[in-house]
Amino acid sequence: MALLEVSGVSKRFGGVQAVDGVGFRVEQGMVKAVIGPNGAGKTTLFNLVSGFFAPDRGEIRFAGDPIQGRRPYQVAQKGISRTFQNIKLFSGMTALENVMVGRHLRSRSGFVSGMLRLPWTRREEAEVREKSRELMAFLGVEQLADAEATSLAYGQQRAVELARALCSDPRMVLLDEPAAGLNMRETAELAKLILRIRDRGITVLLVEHDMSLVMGISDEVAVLSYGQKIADSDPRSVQRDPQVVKVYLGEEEC
Amino acid sequence: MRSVRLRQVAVFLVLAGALQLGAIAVGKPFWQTQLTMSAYYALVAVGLSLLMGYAGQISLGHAGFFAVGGYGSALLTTWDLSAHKAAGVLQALQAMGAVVARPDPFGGTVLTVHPWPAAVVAVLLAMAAAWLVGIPVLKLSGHYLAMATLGVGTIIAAIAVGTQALGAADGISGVPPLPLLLGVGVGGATSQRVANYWVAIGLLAVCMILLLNLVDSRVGRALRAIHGAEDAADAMGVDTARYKLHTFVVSAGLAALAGVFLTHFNGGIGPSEASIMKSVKYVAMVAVGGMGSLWGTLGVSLLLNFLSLRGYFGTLDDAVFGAILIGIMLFSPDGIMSPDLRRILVAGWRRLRPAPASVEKGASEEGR
Amino acid sequence: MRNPILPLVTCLLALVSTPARAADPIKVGAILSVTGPASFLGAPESKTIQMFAEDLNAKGGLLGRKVEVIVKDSGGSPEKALSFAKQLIEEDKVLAILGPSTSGETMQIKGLCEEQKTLLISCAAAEVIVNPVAKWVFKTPQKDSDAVVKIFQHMKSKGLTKVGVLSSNTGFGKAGKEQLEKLAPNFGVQIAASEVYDKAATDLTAEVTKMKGAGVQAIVNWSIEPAQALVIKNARQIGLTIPIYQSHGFGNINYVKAAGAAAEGVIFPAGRLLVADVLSDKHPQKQVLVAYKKGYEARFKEDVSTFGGHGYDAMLLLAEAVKKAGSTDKEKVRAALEGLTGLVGTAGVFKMSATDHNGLDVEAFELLTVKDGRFVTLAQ
Amino acid sequence: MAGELFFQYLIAGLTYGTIYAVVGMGFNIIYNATGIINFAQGEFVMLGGMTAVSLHAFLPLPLAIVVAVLVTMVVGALIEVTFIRWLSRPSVLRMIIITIGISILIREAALLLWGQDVRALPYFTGNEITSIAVGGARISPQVLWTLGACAGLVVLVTAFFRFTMLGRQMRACAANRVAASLCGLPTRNLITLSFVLSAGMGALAGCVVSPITQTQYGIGTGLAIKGFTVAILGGLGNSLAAVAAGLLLGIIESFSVSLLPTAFKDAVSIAVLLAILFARPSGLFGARAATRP
Repeated sequence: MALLEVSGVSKRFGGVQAVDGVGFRVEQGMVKAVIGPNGAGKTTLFNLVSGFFAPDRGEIRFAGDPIQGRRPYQVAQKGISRTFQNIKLFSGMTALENVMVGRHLRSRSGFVSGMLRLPWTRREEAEVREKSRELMAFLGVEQLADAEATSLAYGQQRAVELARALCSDPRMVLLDEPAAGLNMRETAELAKLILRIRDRGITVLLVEHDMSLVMGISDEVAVLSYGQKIADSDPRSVQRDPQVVKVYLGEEEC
Repeated sequence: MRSVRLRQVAVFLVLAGALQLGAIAVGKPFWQTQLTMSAYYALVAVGLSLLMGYAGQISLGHAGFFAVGGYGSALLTTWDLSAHKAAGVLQALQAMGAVVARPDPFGGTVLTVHPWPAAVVAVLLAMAAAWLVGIPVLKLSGHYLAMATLGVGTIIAAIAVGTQALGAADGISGVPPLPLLLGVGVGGATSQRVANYWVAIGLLAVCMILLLNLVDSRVGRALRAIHGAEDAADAMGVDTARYKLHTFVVSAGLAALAGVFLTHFNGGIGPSEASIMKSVKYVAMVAVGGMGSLWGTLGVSLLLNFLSLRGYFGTLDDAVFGAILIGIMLFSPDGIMSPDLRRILVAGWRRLRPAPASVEKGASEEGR
Repeated sequence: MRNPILPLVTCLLALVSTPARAADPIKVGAILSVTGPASFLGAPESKTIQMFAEDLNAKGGLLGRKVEVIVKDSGGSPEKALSFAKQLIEEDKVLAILGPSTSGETMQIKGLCEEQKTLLISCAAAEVIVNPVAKWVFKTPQKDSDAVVKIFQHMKSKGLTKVGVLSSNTGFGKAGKEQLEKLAPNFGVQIAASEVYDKAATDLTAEVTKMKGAGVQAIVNWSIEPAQALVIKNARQIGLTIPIYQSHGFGNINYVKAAGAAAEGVIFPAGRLLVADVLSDKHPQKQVLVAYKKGYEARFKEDVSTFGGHGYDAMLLLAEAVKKAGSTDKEKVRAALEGLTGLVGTAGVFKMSATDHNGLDVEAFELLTVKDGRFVTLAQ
Repeated sequence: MAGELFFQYLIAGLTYGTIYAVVGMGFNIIYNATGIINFAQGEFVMLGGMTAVSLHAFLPLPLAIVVAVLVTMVVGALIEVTFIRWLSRPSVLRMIIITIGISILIREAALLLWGQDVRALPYFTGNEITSIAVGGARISPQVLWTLGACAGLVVLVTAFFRFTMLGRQMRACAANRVAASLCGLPTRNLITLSFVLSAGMGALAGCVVSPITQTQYGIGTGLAIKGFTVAILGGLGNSLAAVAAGLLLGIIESFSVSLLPTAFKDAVSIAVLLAILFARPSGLFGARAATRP
């Protein structure tokens, strides 16, 4: 049974039919990519899955139970976490604190226990802090722990946001154009990193423009055009699919 | 991090002690009365600073929650129940000590609720009101939230002035002291002025410890995340609506707690405590103290309330308040705690004393 | 966590560095709402009290000592009044406190003055200030109940039985409303409608329409705030021609100017200050009233009002009590004040006693009306 | 309720409503151009009334009003230039606090200048007791002056923003200040102009309602709260909606008096309007600038 099943999902904004009857499946432990030209509905689809928008029609199931129309925090509770196209780190907090918020779902100290700093709360705090440092190390940015998150360099902020997303031990992570703004060397590093994330047993759903990244690491690739899915199979066959080539005419550099 | 917080509270307590001794040394032990009142008003401002500075939600109706706390305990501790003494439930309450007979100022005996259960009921009432009101209100944001909380404050103020049982325009007076241990009571008795001063400073210090802990805990981080980027916090699994609501309820609870203690200290409460201008003053003190700074808010509200209660500015009291408001907001938007204001103070101080020929150290902090 | 201690120190240091006060003249405290919503009460009271003190000092003060009046502006807020009362009693060790201007503030500090055994001579009108009698608490404005009696007597003589009551949401309004409801049956008067309006109202057409709907034969408008003029104007504008009675809180010519032509024929009980120059020469109050009226209007270039008169009477009572007691011992001055009789003040002739800490009776009132924009005594 | 009484309550409601509506419109003009909620708006109404009363001592009524409006406009410009012009990207809360400070300062200055006495302009036609019958109800002609003046203001303001060059520029500046300055529009002066316009409107309203409500140094705060209520509930930035919301608030208040004790007039009207706000968070008629940050 697939980890994520999207079936017949549609979303209209006023006159624009952003997503039109899209359906696809993501198996456990897979790296799945969703590609398509600008305005193809990739980010809208992303926001539908992560609960920022409720679909007009169609169903989204994660590990069997429906999540369409749920609030983002409920979707996160099911085990899906995400990054954002335009990085959304918490201003006024250090990088480490940002990542620790990612651990929110895996900790439970509330208002009263937070105020009283009960023994178990202190132990939980230490554990959250330790886990966050470990993830920042995993992404190679642990030396930025105490820096103001929003004043870090662009690439560093991306890494911190990714660490934050991973910090809730999700079953699946949604990456919204992670390679945007990165040069060739950084993209290659990112590819290795995504594979290492998958090796930790986390399923990856990727929205991306950068073909070199997508084709290199994806198990399956779905292609969207004007809100409709026009292809969905392994990278090799997708590249040769005549419809995909037509949509991407002239852009594809094999 | 924990030691830093305790050190700060310890320094605050030492400062409070120094201030008290200084006042007595200068022959002005009476300042403690105004300082005690200012400490309770500071408690409201600090609670509001949590809501505005950390959860980023504005409230123009906080004097209303102060009044719910104050009026709640005032009504329960002055309402003479002896008329229906026979009622079974009353006997039960009396047996439990929740209802007590006590002499009233004019020689008769009155059967009223004991101040402590009254205080608990009043604070819970205010928190319940905040909960009920918070649910629909906190869906709004920005100006609409300001308006909704202003509306709630207006309704509470209208009820306070309009209800005969709450003493209409005269408010409620003759409120007995809140008994603490070893005979000390939160009340106007001049013999207990020192004790009352330390009760107020103690209550403020305890609440500061709790709030500082909260701000540095999981919940605190979630609140700052909501303030920083609400939808990102949502995606991280933070139920933003519930956290904003809980913070609103906690800050309303603190305001009501201050209302209860100050009403006992003053021996009464008037409808002016629920007025909109009072709410506006609390908001201003939080802004002037620095939105995210509990200590800044505490310092500013202690000072401004003290000076206003001492009547130093006479008929210009409001004008001075308005001027301070504009001055701080224009020249130091992050309030008195902002790095650039401190840089000016440090620079000024360094210029005063003959500075050794050391090279000016570049200030490393970035402004928020 | 940025280090917060530096600004906290600067704040607290600012508190300690204020000057101390000299202490040889007789110190008298005064808590008045010189600004704020009740400034029309506090401002004239404050000016009058300071004028009285200066004249007194010019004539050698009291028992050979200068009188120093410390005026604190409470802005009408009870918590400030309480804070100032504590300062005046404990720090400045005042002989007595004059004011506050509003009933709400007086009720807040009444307990403190009792406990601290300090004379409180309030300029607020509510009956509940001196009823039940508190040992150290007195008040100079006339009794609400006497004003109500004066109005109901006149109503009875005109056969008016169905009455509407409008009162402001202040201590003054509340006290009057209570007395009206308590004494109405004694005069066969039935209160058909009773409404409390906001002291800062900008228009009261709806309220007077409600009175019109209740079919009342007369309206009693119990208020001391400027908004009372709106009731008179709005009533006439919606075509109500029934008689309108005001309270002794109408005793300020500005309210007549505000109500303009609508004020013609309004009836209200008041002290004789407003008709001082018309009083017959042999009237006991004539000399005091004319002197105060001339002195105040020459000095402050504004019309005199009965509210300022309450301040005058407070200083007068205190001065006479100190002279009679021959000392500034609190207990002696209090006893002397309680024994004062036949003292001519602006509100009437004071006759204090152990059971009556106001000392004025129905005689203190005269029914006045408005004719061509001026106060005149109502021909009975 | 008899027909005549109903009509009387209705007219009373309209009188309150127009006063609130004009203050609400003042809020919107400045909000539209700057995104600032100007809590000193009530003070402009007070300044207009007080200045007109002082000038009326030696000027005929119409001239006194015109000069009073001009004086208040100058005050509006001075406030914008001294306090607001040089602020870079002020936050919402910071602006609310600054305007609250300004309103307190103006009020205290008025107290020092004019004292605490109540003053009022004479009625434009007739005097305090002249009343005319309108559909069974009797009202003071001043009410018609108020309704007329407010209607005139609404028409003038709408026409100004829609048809004049300056009006279009101000709308552009409100929609996107950066884009407007890129097109060469003098955004700084346009913002000052918005304060001047709003001050002038408030002052004119202050003069027209002065005979009805009487003017005292402290009436600004109460009016500002009502104006803020009306601006929000109509939908921020939407001036016509503010007028409708103002009339609605006035009518609810007036009829609430006929059913419930007057003491709770404010509580009832706010409760009703909060209920509407919770149902439609963007205000009764939808905020024009829903995306305003």
